[in-house]
Amino acid sequence: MSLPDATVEKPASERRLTIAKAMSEAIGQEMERDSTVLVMGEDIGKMGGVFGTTTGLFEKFGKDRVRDTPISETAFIGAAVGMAASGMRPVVELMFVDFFGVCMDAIYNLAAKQSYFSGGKVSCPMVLMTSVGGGYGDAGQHSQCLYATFGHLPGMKVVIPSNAHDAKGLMLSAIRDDNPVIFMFHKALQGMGWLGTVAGSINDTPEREYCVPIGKASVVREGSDITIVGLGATVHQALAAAKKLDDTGIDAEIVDLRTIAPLDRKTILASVAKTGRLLVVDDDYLSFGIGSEIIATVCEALPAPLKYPPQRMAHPDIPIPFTPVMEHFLLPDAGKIESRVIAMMGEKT
Amino acid sequence: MSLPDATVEKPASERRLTIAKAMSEAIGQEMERDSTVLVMGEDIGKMGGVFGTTTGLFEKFGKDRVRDTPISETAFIGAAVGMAASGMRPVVELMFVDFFGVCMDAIYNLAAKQSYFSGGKVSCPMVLMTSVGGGYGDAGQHSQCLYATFGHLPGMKVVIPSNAHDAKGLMLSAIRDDNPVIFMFHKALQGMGWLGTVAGSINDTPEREYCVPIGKASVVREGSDITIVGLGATVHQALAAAKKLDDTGIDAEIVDLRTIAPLDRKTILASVAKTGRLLVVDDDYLSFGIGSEIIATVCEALPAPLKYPPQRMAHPDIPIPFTPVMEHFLLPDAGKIESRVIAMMGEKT
Amino acid sequence: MSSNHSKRLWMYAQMVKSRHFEDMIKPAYFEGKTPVFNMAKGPLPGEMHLSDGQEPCAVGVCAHLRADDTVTATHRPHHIAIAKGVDLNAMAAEIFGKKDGLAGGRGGHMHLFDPAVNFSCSGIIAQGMGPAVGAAMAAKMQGSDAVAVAFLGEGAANQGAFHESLNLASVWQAPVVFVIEDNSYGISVPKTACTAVASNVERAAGYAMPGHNVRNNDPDGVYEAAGIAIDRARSGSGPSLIEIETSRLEGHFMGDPEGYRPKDEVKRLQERDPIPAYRARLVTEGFDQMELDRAEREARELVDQAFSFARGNEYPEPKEAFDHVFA
Amino acid sequence: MSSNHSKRLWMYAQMVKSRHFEDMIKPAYFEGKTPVFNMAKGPLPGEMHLSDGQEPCAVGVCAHLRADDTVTATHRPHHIAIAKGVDLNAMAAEIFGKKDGLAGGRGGHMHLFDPAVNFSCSGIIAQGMGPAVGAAMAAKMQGSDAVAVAFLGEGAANQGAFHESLNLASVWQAPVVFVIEDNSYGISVPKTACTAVASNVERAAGYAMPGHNVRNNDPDGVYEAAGIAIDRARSGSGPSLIEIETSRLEGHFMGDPEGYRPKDEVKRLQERDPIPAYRARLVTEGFDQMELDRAEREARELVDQAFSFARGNEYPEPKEAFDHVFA
Ligand SMILES: Cc1ncc(C[n+]2csc(CCOP(=O)(O)OP(=O)(O)O)c2C)c(N)n1
Ligand SMILES: Cc1ncc(C[n+]2csc(CCOP(=O)(O)OP(=O)(O)O)c2C)c(N)n1
Ligand SMILES: [Mg+2]
Ligand SMILES: [Mg+2]
Repeated sequence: MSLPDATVEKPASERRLTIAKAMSEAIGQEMERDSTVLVMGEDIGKMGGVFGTTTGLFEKFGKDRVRDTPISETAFIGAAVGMAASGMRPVVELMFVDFFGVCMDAIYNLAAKQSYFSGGKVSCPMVLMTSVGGGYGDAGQHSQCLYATFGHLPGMKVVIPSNAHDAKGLMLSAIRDDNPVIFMFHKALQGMGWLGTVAGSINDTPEREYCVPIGKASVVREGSDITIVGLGATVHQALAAAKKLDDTGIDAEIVDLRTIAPLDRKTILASVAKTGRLLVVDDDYLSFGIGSEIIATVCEALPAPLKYPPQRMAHPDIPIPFTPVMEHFLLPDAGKIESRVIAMMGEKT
Repeated sequence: MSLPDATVEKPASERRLTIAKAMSEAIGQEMERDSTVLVMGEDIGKMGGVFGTTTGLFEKFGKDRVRDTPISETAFIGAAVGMAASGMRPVVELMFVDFFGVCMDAIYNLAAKQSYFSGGKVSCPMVLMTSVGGGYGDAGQHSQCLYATFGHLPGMKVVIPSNAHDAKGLMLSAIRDDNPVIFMFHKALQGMGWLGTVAGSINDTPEREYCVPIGKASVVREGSDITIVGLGATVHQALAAAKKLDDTGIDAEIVDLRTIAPLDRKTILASVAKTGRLLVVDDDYLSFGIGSEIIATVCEALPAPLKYPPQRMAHPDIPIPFTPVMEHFLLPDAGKIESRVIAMMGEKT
Repeated sequence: MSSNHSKRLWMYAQMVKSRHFEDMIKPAYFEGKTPVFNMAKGPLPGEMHLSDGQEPCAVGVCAHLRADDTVTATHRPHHIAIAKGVDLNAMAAEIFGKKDGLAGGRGGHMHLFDPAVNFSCSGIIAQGMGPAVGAAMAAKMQGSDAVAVAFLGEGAANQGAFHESLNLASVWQAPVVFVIEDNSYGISVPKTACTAVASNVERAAGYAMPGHNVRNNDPDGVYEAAGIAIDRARSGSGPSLIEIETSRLEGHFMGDPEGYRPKDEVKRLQERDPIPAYRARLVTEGFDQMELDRAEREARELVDQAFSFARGNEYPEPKEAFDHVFA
Repeated sequence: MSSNHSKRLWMYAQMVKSRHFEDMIKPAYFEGKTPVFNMAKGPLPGEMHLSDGQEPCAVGVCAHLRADDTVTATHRPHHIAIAKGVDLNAMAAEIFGKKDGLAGGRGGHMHLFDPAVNFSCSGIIAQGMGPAVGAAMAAKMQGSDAVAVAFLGEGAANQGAFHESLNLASVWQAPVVFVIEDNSYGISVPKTACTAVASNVERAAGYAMPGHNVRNNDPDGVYEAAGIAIDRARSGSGPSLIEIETSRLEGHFMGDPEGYRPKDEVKRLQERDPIPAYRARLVTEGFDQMELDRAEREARELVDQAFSFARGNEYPEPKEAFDHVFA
């Protein structure tokens, strides 16, 4: 459980994978290493997962360890909890996070509390992987992120990779973790051809086993003028914005959260203490969201006032509309981040 | 729909009710006034609701309009959505909010999005009333608040009364509202003898119909030194703390949120602008919670820095333990608020 | 049945209309998505679930329904919406995300609401069933003899909502009919791999309601079973379950490579395409070819008009996204 | 059955033990809660669901189980926990919220976990069913012949998890048995008012599994049906459903005024209290009174010791609340 964090080493060679491939590779490697690991979910067998998370595993490990399920999320996620209590390490897929409403009890009242209710005597080593995010016209029941919904409820860890390298390392960490880990992968980054893919999410991903630690954010760009905190898709938007801002002499630091529970408050605080400005960008609903928590964390803790009031950009508190003219109007993007940052460099408070 | 807000008038006479009685009176009055109103839920018929929310209604309106349901929350809350789309105004009870995990889809993906998905052509006038809160030793699956869980998801209004007067007025507003309203009543305030009841929640509640507007917070105590924002049970803890603080010369202003969606940011901002200090107290989980949202709201918007960093007090991010020595250690109370406020009056930032 | 000339003609015309609607979607969906298929692009972004092959389910049931009867449909809703009489122009415009779409573009293909004919659908499996029970109860409480019908797939019959809704409907004697479109697949998973019983009608007894199985994707068979069930509901005798053996002629969604289907299966199913089969039967049973041609032509024209309307219609203003969150 | 002397003696003793456990809880529960009943007060705060009358369900099933077999129970778990062999001292201490409780006081009466005998329970209706299927599958995948049993109430049989879990268990041929304790009530709602069928075993066919109905709250009847079902599971032949007609001799929870029950119902049920009835049967069938007395005495002593232990045990340190959130 204590393999080196590959993010701190120089990669040996370029081996560019998509997040989908990185996930299925990580699961496959763990299944090979540990016979208690298995995968379950809808269409994860022959089909390899609607989002490619289990490609090739059925052929390799067979139907007992790669189990297609009925459309019965309450039962099969509940079953995963029972398996996890009985010596197995299930990896379960909830196809879209938007479906959490039919099965949340098994997640937050059973899986997340098993360790606590048993005084640490029964653990719940399971991974729930689920797709998040919109931007491709799938409308209001298939485009949500719901990061904060999961972050708010105790007893589970919640990870959100922004690239293949981290996806593989976080998946290994998640499978080896003795706790329920919610692994949220963003459809815009997944590398399924048919969904388009942000190029930056496809990156060098070593073949060997390595863990990216859960609970550690990553400063993906150093800068001195403002801290932009993002996660999943918005990391890439922030990076694109930072490039443009660089031309105008604004030097943005970008923090990729990677995990929202436990939240790496230390890395955020250190960055904001340095830059004096904070913009949080996410594509979940605004209120009671990622931005709220990070702004509160910073404002509670930092002794000196910021150079500009902390800001957040998120999907507004409305259902996600289908029509692309509305959907893209509402979602954050590089251009919006750029102009918001420029505004934040003006008049200090 | 535009009855006067009774909070602004002087009550005509003292008529002290519990929240339970206020709720059942409000529902009964609406049922009498409007034949499309009906109530459904587990044990809300002959039993009058486990928490007394429908006492007397079965006897008065009969089994067609006061419907006991099977333990099938997905079906009967879904049915309420269908009724609401078809000219009825159902009031539905989810016995404990902790059970949301078995039926959230019907709430957040159906009820909350019906207006939006239909471009405003189909509304969803329903009330979901549900009990929240702990402090009485009912352990981790029967003591949660989950305020932020509901506040985070768009398309529903969320109200949390702290006293009988507001409970009645908010229930009338909720039933008359053409949107789904989540009505969260706190067990510690409910006025069921067997649960104990904070005395302050039992207050003058006029017999006549009146609405307390949804989306308006109430300044329940004016003060100049610090703003304490609370909701439900913590309002009373804050009031008790304020009384003690008064003796030491600290004058606390207390805002009772009453509604968290839509959130009355204006009232909060006005109060904090005046006092220069902010403490948010709630009994939901801390992270991505009420405190986060309110602190972020204030820090984003207020030009001058506060006199002391904004603070929050909430249930920590752990499951709610059964044993009273732990449970009471974790929950906010008047004493803890008092000492936190005293600390916040010290060294300014 | 054979005496019911106008109903059968209507059913045939609606099947043709529905199929033509899907046939119009196909090229439009791929516009802007080539050469590399990217679901996010083109005039019809997002998932698209076509109903080719399942038209008998829609027409045989809706032939019995009035505008004040409620229908809740699924992620695969077009055929049902059309048979229920949803405004075709507004429906096409909605799918294109346009201003005069049913919801001004907010809902899209999985969220079609038309209160004029009490139609709605949802993308969450089996979650339209509770609302159908509610709509049925609303009618009952209002003293109307309107009924409600919930459509679902055979995959959805393994979702908890199925069980809860059937039980609730039975306990409350709700005037509702549950219609399973059994196309043998839930995305890639065959029914046999995920359902404990061979036929979902075996489950009806567990809710003390009648179950009807309709074989061979037969519109007349659907019409007959639905007639019994809807009469039962309308007369206050309670709910029923209908299972229709139908076929999915396309992928689960457009772009689905269908690696999970036996190679020749689609071809075999296409040979039993219910629309030419029904036409052949009607002709055999004495329908005038010209009458059928005319009905076909009219159906197609309406669809063509709807697509012209949708394409010509403007996009809404982006900021209108903020409207209608609340009523 | 009558030949199986030691099993029957064991069953009788466990029933007595369970009942005595509840009898010890009763006065303790009301300590500090009088004169005005307030659930928050006293050494046993919160809801308390007693199992008086339902002991036959627990003992008849658990008589067939080994420590490595898994049981998931409900909000009404004591009788099952005791019959499954949960550590009695630690269980009592947990219910009192003490340091050496099963979970150091974190769980309480609705959350009893004892991995030594693979027992757990949950306060959410029917939500232990999925985990039981999972535990059964874990055993199967590990090549063990261990089985799992999920207990539930008859009210829980209308929850979606029931349907999904039975179907999943059947599709996967999981070595699991589902046991319905049919005490006719879900809190105040009679089974007849919320269940579409007279007997939940009528639902077993919908999952292609055998269903057994046990009448008259009969421990031997439970033993027999459970034997068939558990043998079937252990031998790899798949899941079963058992429904036991039992009786709830107390309120839903302690303090329940039970205004919804016919006045004389409890009295009638008490007259058929399964514990004296079973003793009488055993005596009639030749058991030695002294042997029974001794078994009773021993059972009671263990309970008394457990309560002494629990009362004498310290409370945990408040700050230990932060431990074990994560493994
Ligand atoms: C609760 C839930 N789980 C999973 C999905 C993803 N999903 C969409 S369609 C589908 C298959 C549905 O199969 P079936 O009910 O047979 O309908 P069909 O697609 O064959 O028309 C699945 C699993 C969903 N939308 N909702
Ligand atoms: C999902 C869910 N809904 C409602 C409840 C509240 N509740 C607790 S016990 C109970 C009745 C259960 O009845 P039954 O299953 O027959 O068990 P019994 O109490 O009779 O043992 C209810 C409704 C719950 N705990 N979980
Ligand atoms: Mg299907
Ligand atoms: Mg019961």
